[in-house]
Amino acid sequence: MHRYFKAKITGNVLFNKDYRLLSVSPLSEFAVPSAGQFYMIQVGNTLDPLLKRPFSIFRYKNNTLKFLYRIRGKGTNSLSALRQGDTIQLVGPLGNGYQPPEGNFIAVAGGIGIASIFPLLERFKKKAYLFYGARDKNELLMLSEAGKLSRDIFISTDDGSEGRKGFITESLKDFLDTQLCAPTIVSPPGAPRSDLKIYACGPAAMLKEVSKIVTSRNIKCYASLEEHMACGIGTCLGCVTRVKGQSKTSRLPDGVRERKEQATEDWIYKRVCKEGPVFDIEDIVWE
Amino acid sequence: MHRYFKAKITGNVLFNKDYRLLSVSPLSEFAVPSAGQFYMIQVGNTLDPLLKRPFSIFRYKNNTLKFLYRIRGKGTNSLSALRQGDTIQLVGPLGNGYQPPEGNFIAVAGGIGIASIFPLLERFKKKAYLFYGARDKNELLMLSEAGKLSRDIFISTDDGSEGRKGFITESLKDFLDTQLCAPTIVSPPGAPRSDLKIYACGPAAMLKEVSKIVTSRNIKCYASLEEHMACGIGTCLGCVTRVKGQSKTSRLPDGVRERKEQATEDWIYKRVCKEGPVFDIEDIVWE
Amino acid sequence: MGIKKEGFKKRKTSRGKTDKHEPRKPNMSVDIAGLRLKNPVMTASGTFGYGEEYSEFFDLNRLGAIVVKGLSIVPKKGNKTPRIVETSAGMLNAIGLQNIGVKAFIDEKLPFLRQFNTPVVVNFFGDTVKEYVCAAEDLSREAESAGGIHALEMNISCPNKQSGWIVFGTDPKIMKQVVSSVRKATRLPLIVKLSPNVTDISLMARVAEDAGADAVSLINTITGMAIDVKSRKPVLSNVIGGLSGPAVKPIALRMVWEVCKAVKIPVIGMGGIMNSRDALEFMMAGASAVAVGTANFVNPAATVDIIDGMERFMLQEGISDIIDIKGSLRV
Amino acid sequence: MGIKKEGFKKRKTSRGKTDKHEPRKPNMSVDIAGLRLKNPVMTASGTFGYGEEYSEFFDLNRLGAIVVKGLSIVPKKGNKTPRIVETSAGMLNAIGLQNIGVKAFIDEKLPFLRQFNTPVVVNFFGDTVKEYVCAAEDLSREAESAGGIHALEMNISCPNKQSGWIVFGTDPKIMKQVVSSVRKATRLPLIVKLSPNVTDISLMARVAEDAGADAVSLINTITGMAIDVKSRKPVLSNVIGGLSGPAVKPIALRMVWEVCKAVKIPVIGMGGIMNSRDALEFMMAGASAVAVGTANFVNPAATVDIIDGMERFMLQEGISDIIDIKGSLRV
Ligand SMILES: Cc1cc2nc3c(=O)[nH]c(=O)nc-3n(C[C@H](O)[C@H](O)[C@H](O)COP(=O)(O)OP(=O)(O)OC[C@H]3O[C@@H](n4cnc5c(N)ncnc54)[C@H](O)[C@@H]3O)c2cc1C
Ligand SMILES: Cc1cc2nc3c(=O)[nH]c(=O)nc-3n(C[C@H](O)[C@H](O)[C@H](O)COP(=O)(O)OP(=O)(O)OC[C@H]3O[C@@H](n4cnc5c(N)ncnc54)[C@H](O)[C@@H]3O)c2cc1C
Ligand SMILES: Cc1cc2nc3c(=O)[nH]c(=O)nc-3n(C[C@H](O)[C@H](O)[C@H](O)COP(=O)(O)O)c2cc1C
Ligand SMILES: Cc1cc2nc3c(=O)[nH]c(=O)nc-3n(C[C@H](O)[C@H](O)[C@H](O)COP(=O)(O)O)c2cc1C
Ligand code: FES
Ligand code: FES
Repeated sequence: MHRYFKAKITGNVLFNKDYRLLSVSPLSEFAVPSAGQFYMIQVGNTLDPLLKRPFSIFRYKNNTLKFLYRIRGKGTNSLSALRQGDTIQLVGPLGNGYQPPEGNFIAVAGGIGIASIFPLLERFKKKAYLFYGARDKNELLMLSEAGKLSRDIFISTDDGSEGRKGFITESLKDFLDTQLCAPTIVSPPGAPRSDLKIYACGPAAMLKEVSKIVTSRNIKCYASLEEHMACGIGTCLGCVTRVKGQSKTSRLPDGVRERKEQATEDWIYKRVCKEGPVFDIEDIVWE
Repeated sequence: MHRYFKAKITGNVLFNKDYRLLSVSPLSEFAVPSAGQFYMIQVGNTLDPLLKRPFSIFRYKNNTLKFLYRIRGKGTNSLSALRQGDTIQLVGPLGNGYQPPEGNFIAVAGGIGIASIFPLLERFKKKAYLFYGARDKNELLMLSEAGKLSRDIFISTDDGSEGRKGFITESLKDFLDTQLCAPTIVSPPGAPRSDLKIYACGPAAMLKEVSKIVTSRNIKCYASLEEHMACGIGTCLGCVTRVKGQSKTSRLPDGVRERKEQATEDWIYKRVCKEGPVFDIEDIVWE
Repeated sequence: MGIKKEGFKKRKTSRGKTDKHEPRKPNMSVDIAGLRLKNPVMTASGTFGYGEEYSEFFDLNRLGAIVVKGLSIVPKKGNKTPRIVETSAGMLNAIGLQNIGVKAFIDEKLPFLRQFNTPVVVNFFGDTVKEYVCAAEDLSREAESAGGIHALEMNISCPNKQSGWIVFGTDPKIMKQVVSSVRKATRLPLIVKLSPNVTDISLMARVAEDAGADAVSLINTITGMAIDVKSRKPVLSNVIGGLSGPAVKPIALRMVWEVCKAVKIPVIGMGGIMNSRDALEFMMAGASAVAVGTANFVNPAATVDIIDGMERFMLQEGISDIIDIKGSLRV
Repeated sequence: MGIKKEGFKKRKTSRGKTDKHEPRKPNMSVDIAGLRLKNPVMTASGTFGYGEEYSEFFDLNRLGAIVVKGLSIVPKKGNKTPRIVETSAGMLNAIGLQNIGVKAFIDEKLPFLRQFNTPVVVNFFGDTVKEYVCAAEDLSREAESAGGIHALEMNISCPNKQSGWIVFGTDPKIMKQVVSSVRKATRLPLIVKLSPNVTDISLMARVAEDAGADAVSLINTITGMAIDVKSRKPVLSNVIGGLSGPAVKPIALRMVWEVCKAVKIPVIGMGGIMNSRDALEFMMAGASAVAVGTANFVNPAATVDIIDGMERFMLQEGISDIIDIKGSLRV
């Protein structure tokens, strides 16, 4: 395994407004990523910014790794100043990634979540019903390519500047409740509804809504989560999320008692970087 | 006065081994520098490195300011990574600069000290006897141009790879003691020796040696000093150097006494960035 | 607290006058220790000299207050060089409190500062309680007779000659003694500048409050050190120095937040403020005003950039009075 | 001190054997609290998990010692997220001491660590003195019966439930009590990890020494805070967190230097070590070993890069034994 390597930047171009496409070519052996995995990427050359930042693999082709990123704060600003020819360090691929879909599937991408979803579309061509939402049409990236790679594509923007006005989860709900009834579109007649898997990546608010939608309809869904990360490899415990489960109780010496809250809770923390970033949405305990 | 301005980098090219030439073009009005003055220059885009770094004006032409610098540590490394088209902030010109020579003069440059001396050569063409020393021939920069601009040039390197082997102060001493006697070279016959001014910039060890040489021979000499600087404009008091002088004594209230050491000392601190960087060498109190 | 109420009243009056149809300039004035500042941005002592140098870069009238380099009754030469060294996102300084002395300040520097309608806060210190008191007396006398000095700031992060060079500001008893003594020596608003090199900063703030301080300011620099590996020598001639700059900001902000919960007197926050966002963080944590130090070295116009940035923020967020930012942290 | 002498002796023997004509590998081994380490580079607790994750990036046999994430007798879930936020050249963390508990560590993690010939130092803590003692007892019992635990490191930067949540390591009396109690409960080498949030770190180090510590390590994180100006909320769910990384290095180095002058037991230095130069600074200041924390997040191979860099430095400078670097600062 070669999950820590240097790479030469072969491109770092303005994609669209605040978005950039970073292409790097590893300078040594490296492991091949799968959809939904991510890399911790060095974003500057000094100690400020200090930590690497996590980015989903967007494309992997001809020994080039590509990342689609949105300029948000210090780290992504610094990254955007790096240029072709610069050398940076990467750690990855990290995390579990998406379990490969069997047959057709539904993909839900909110905003920059498309970066994580895209490799699914590319690997499983014409299998996805893609639901893609963003704040406005400028934030809908890779639209024509995504359309070509999908079986069908549904677009929405918060301001209605492209596609349906509103949240993409509305489009998803409608689709599930109306079109899904037409068996030809999704699966052979008679297939159980739960065979239809959903893959979702986007803001927490969107994922929570997706969670509601799929739970009431008993559909399997995998969601990719985000958390602040320091290490990306499971050691800092910075990136945890609540999932269903029971803490093991250990026999305690006399006079030492378990914290009360803890003993009665039915959730445990898992690391988004290690046990995730993709979780079965029904396991997630939203805060 | 416009001593704080943004400028576009028009060049930042490898000059020779560890040396680079930075060219910037100010984006707003700015004051014209004179030889021996310096600028505080932004060397990075984040908070590490934090402070600006001082660099002598090397050339000023066609609204372009040029700086010759040696890559030493964090700051200069970071500066060397900036590129054409980047915008940086500068404060300057700062400090007193060299008092303009009248007639012929002697210039002594050690290593990167040439950056500070060079504008004197360029402004007062063919007036200087230039003594230029460096560790080896790779560190002798701008040699042919400096030669053309000087009346005569004397070279030395520590390792003898170019010019005389040894310290440049040896060449200076020989020149003063032998050639200076031939009146045609330096000044009209009969002129007092003390009319011949020396301008020196280089490492502290070199300046101390120059100081000895000129004191015993009663020659006027201006030396440009270096100190760690935070502000460059006289407010942090980080860059002080000892010069001859007496502290004012203030009448003190009963029960409060002056520190003993302080009361008896015959030197005071001056700020290299404000009262310097150029000092009359006889005023400097070497530690 | 009376002062603050007065502040509210004045604001109401001025508000009444504003045209409601234009995006009005937010009210940025604050009251501290009996002083009204046109905005909450002050300079940090030792990073702004006596004001002269910066007057070339911007109009000193724009500042909330000018805090000058620390003065002592006996002029001080300070330490040998190197006195400063950069560290990661910070700097260490060991200037050694070099200063021209109270008398020379009054004679040579104060006339310049009197030209501006910006309050002048004089930072001072001493090796002994006696020296503190003398400095406070001389400065107060000048303030009463000729004006131009609007408040005093006591730097207590220096060692006490009479108690084995323990730093005044790290021992509650020694600190109480020196603050009470100075309190008796001056009627000027008295700001006590706390040292961060303590276990319990809230305790020290309360000691200052009880001893009669009108306000506290914090943080002073944190003691630190750097070594040159090649020569195996400390980089600073003084071996240790004081850390300032963005590196210390998280620590400073935490301390300011703690102190704001512990005392009733106004708090002036500082430590690593580089931009208006940083300044707002300190105000939200509860500071009534902020001081800008190391940033002045990086950008000579840092203070005015910060004032402008805070005003822009208030306009964007629709905040008409800075008092609505102070202590507005939601925890 | 007996330990140190032994170290010298061993070295002499090994020195005799070396071929004088080849540039010999410098001796990097050090003795700490009765442990011989092959080099002075340890991992800092909480930044290296229980070792598993990093074993994929380099051979754990290369390390001087592995210090594991802090354990308590009662497993802890820790704080809500966000638990970390980057600051200028540093980071704040408020993990909340999440850990699987002493028992699960022994059952599930220790077998993995036993595979390596690198000493394992177990960091632990408790809410009460009782919890500290129980953890130390259980760990010592395991060490005696099955091996694999070579030393204990007490984290005393956590609050004491039984004294109004005062942090153990900020009060000399409380600290003395907990260290003495643990000392009685274990025969393993005992390292006390000092909190930097104190006025006088030398005093705290002496208290630890007197209470029976075999070594002290420092610094733990410095309490800090960050605010999100837009939402006006603390960035960390826990409001305050611990600052680590290069930002704190000057403070850490100063404290290590002070402590090295104050105690006779070995000192393990840490705080912001990013590269071999940083590590050498701590050694020159007097540390017998160093620990690398935040740097592991930035570069998973940071520890081995630092070991290699220190060795290169020794070769370049012609230093044959690391003992010649320790405390070699020229002041
Ligand atoms: C597994 C994973 C995969 C990701 N993939 C991508 C991707 O492909 N493209 C992309 O543009 N972004 C991606 N992100 C988000 C990206 O890592 C953050 O936008 C980036 O770290 C922000 O860094 P910054 O220094 O610019 O912003 P900061 O100044 O650190 O923060 C700016 C804002 O972003 C928030 N933020 C910081 N870190 C994160 C984070 N990890 N997740 C969510 N919000 C954060 C902050 O709270 C703040 O509000 C991913 C995050 C994770 C955890
Ligand atoms: C008035 C003035 C004019 C200067 N002009 C030039 C010039 O034209 N070209 C040029 O290359 N350099 C010049 N210098 C020196 C230059 O400022 C330093 O080399 C630079 O600041 C080092 O920064 P750094 O971060 O790369 O090195 P650091 O990592 O800060 O230090 C590397 C080494 O340089 C030493 N150092 C740091 N700052 C200074 C300093 N100000 N003076 C001397 N040594 C220092 C350090 O102690 C250390 O040994 C000038 C300095 C002054 C004061
Ligand atoms: C070079 C320098 C000199 C200082 N001198 C003084 C001083 O004389 N008196 C004082 O109370 N504080 C002094 N300080 C501390 C600052 O006023 C301020 O408290 C500290 O630097 C933290 O703020 P900053 O991070 O914005 O610089 C000095 C700081 C620096 C950097
Ligand atoms: C995410 C994180 C978790 C930590 N957990 C612990 C811990 O459990 N026990 C402990 O004693 N120290 C803990 N520390 C402190 C480190 O061991 C170390 O003392 C500190 O981070 C300073 O070193 P550094 O600057 O190299 O990181 C933790 C630090 C970080 C950053
Ligand atoms: S980011 Fe460190 S454990 Fe996940
Ligand atoms: S560099 Fe600040 S006074 Fe000279």
